[in-house]
Amino acid sequence: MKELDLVALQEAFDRKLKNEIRIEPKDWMPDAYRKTLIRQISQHAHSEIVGMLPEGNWITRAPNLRRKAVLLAKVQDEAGHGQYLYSAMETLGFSREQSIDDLHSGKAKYSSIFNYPTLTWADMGAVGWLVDGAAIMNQVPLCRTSYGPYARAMVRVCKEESFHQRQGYEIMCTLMKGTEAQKAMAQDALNRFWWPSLMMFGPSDAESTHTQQSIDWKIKRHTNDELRQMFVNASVPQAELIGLTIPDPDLKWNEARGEYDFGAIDWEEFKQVVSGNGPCNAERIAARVKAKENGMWVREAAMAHAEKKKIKKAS
Amino acid sequence: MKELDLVALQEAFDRKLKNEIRIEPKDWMPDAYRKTLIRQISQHAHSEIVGMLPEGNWITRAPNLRRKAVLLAKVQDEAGHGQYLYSAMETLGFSREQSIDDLHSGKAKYSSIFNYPTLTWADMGAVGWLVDGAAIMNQVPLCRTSYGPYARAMVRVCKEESFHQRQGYEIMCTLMKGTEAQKAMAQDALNRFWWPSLMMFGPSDAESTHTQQSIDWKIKRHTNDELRQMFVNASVPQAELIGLTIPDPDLKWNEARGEYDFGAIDWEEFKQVVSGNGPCNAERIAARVKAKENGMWVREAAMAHAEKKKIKKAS
Amino acid sequence: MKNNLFTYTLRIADDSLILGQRLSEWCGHGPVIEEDIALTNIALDLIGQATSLLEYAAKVEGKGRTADDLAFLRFENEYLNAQLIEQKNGDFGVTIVRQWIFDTFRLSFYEALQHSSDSQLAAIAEKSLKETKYHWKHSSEWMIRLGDGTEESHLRVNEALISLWKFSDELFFMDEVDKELIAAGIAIDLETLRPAFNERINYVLNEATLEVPDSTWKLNGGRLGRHTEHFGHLIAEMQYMQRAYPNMEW
Amino acid sequence: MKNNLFTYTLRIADDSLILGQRLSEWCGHGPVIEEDIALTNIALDLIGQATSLLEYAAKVEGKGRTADDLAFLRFENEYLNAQLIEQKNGDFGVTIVRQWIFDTFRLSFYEALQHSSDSQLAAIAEKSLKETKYHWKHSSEWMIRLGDGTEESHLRVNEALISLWKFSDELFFMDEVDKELIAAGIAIDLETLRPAFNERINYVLNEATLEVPDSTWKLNGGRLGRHTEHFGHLIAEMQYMQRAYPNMEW
Repeated sequence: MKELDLVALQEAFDRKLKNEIRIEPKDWMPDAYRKTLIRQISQHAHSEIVGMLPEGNWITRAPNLRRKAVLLAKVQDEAGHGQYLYSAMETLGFSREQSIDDLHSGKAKYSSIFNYPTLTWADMGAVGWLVDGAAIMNQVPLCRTSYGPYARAMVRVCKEESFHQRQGYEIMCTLMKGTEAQKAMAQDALNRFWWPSLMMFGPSDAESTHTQQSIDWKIKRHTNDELRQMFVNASVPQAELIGLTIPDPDLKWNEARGEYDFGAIDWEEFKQVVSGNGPCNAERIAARVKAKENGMWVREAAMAHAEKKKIKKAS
Repeated sequence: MKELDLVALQEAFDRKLKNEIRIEPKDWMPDAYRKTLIRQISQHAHSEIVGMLPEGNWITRAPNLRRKAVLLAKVQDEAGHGQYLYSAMETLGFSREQSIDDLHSGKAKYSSIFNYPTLTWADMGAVGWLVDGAAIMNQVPLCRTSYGPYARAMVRVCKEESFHQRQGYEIMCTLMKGTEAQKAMAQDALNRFWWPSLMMFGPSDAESTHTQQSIDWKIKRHTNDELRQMFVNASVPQAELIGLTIPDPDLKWNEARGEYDFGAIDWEEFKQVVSGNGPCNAERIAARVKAKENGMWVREAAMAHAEKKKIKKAS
Repeated sequence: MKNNLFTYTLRIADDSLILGQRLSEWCGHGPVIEEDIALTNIALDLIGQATSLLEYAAKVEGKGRTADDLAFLRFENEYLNAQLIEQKNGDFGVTIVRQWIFDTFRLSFYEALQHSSDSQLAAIAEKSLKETKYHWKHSSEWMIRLGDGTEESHLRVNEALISLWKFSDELFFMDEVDKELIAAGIAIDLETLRPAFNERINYVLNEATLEVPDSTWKLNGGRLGRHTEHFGHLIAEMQYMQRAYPNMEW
Repeated sequence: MKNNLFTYTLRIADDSLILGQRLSEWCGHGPVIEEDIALTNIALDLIGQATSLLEYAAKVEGKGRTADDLAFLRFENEYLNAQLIEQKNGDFGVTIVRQWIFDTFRLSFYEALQHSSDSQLAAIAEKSLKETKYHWKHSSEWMIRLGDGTEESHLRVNEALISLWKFSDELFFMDEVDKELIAAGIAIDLETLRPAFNERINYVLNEATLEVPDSTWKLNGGRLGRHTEHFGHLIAEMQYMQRAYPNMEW
């Protein structure tokens, strides 16, 4: 391709971004833009798939029929989200198969929150309320992201996740209206999930290597710290409303800023969890690898059968 | 070997039997006697080993610490019995390895009672009381069996099993002194284990192919039906004493015989269970085969290490 | 009659409840994402059916128990599902065979039950029939793919079929409970379902290049509350929250 | 002090209880009969230790709870065993590595605790030390056999060691609970046990041709009641009878 053409293409791309016109799969896009999207969308897809595990862990122990059904539906939605997101990623010319292999080898990441264990029923509340809440905070702006297929997938994902977030919060409300044992269970879940939820927004802006470029490309619309602050502002009153205490002694309302100040995040823990040393990293990946290995013969059978059918039809 | 020698050897063997002198591993014995013993001892050893499974199923759910410890000790004893019995069998020139392979292939049998599931805690009572009770009835006479190593193994086995039988009965007593739910649980266990326990003595004398020869050889001392009757006579008053009802409408005291009459056994069920169609046959064998397969690398490692050590010592 | 209707409804409910529970164990561990979605969806339908049926059973019983009480607070031997239902998931082939035998039965069963003279059961059956058609299509397609797929898949699904077929006859179990209700047009005479059941079984097995296993000794007991050894472990897990934290709202 | 002694005793008790529970799962499934006997025997010793310790804890607490109440009727986050203890059995190699790390710790621990100024703890430690010596010998011998056995066994046991080593540091966890009791000569300053622990670890690993894994992020939480995901399932099974049939004698 000639130098001139490239310049023209880049200009057309930049113009679209500027005019908020979506980039579509067949459009020219810079390589780095494509790579960033592949990384981000696949990471997002993996998070949905790995995210089934901590909640899947409580379906068989859900305390009543309604909660069991709601939790099943939620985990099913997550599998669905994984499916659209892999499809969106595939429009960028990267295969689901390869992407999953990268997850299993540790090359691709997923949200670090799923490396924490779900230990009680209240964790189903905390995960829905905080983890889906943080995810929405991240994702609502993505409905306006510059890449069309990703933006459209996010519209659907966000709609379902805000439903999940409400369900999670409702679990917490029910527990806080319950017995002392239930209240303690809810508080304990918040204690364990609060800080990891704040970490979900990624490193602070000062440390974040990708943020500015992603904002320029209109892949991201807010910085990590902006989103984190929005999340804190939204969550603290929700906790207070039902009598939960945020496990942060430094948390207080800053009248001047009109926002909450909050304590320092333990970035060493974040780093360790992201790099594979969290409480459940090994188990999560092992579970996914096992699912893949145990399913190998099933996928082979499906392919072999489809092949046989095709031959039969042709003859 | 000359005809004359054989006759002399047979006479010596017969004389020992007549004078209640034990046959020992190095003594001459008829082939059929050896084969019968191998079959019987290995069947008995397999029963101990397979018998660990239905009780092992409840150790993790034992209702209190004492019962958990007692049940662990019992299952450990069973493994020990398996071990002595395999050793007794090996004195007859048949390997444990081969014998276990015969179990796994279905060629060798084990007590059909272990093909019934243990469904509640009360089954730990019923199994101890009835199954170990029936085993003792069968085995006490075997302490005087004509083959020395077998007789000596049985002395130890019987001592421990009568302890197990008392523990099982004590579980039933405790349940029958308990709540309605506990009494119902005990009665339900008796209902399920009564008839299979009667079947433990094997086919009726009319149908039994091996009994007479075994009695002549002083391997067995009583016929199947004699032992079964003794068991009924012993168990019925034990049940009555604690308020349990034997699930047999035809059961009644026969004043003339001085024994209990009891109903007809469902020999079709017996035949089906012995031939592999009981509720748990497939599972029991599968569990043992899996233990063997999963343990293969461990046994290989132990052998390889022993070999290395030997070489090191020699050098 | 009220007692019989209670028992009858529980038997149907427990099949849905326990199979829903078993399928839930697959969540996040399926062979492809599409099957994580499909199996979870079937579980969801079954838990939904169980809920309607247990609500009705609770109402019929009239002792103030709720659907949740019935689902989570019975003893082992008060659950009345067929033994097939509670068998462990095994590999995907075992899960599919278990599902398919059950779906095939359920299809005929709900087709009949939607005409029950008991309007509640009829309504539940009508709604469930729609779901069951989808379940049956799904499990049948997999039977065919696995049976007529690779050599390995054929062997595996055939082995699963052999190990589970002995539980199939129990689906047709009837006793005094059914008798009176059949006379009243409420319950289904299960014997009348055999031709349609056999036809569907044979059709799919034929496509799958599989055969009905030699029928051996038939197992049963589930409808009377007698289960297999796996069942107690399933219950311990399922009941944990209600047992450890009694009398609370969730 | 009473509260601290209660907590301290529970932490010791729960290690024995939960490991005994895990080993019980092996019953009838061991690689050779001799190991069925050995693992069951160790489980039995551990349940015995747990019983003595929980009886003492119950007495110290003085609220009328029994050892069984403590064993079977606490919530998940009231169990104070180290997370190592509750890890799943895995293959025989995982079970042995878990056991061996724990036995090595316990050996030094009981050696020290037998001189505790608390005569009950000292007596339990003295008795348990005899058992632990046997357990450690057993697990160490297997470490050596598996490490210096075949290529496969070396790989497997090494993998188990890597996956479990991250839990080893928690065995040395101390907090406010220990502080006051150490000052009173009741509890052991676990830091003083490290040299003997390390020496034994290194000795056996050397014989086993294995190495101490690179130390990574250390996990903990068990001593404060924070466990791993497996734990809830273990508890659901262990507590089943006491939860489903409350307040009964067995």
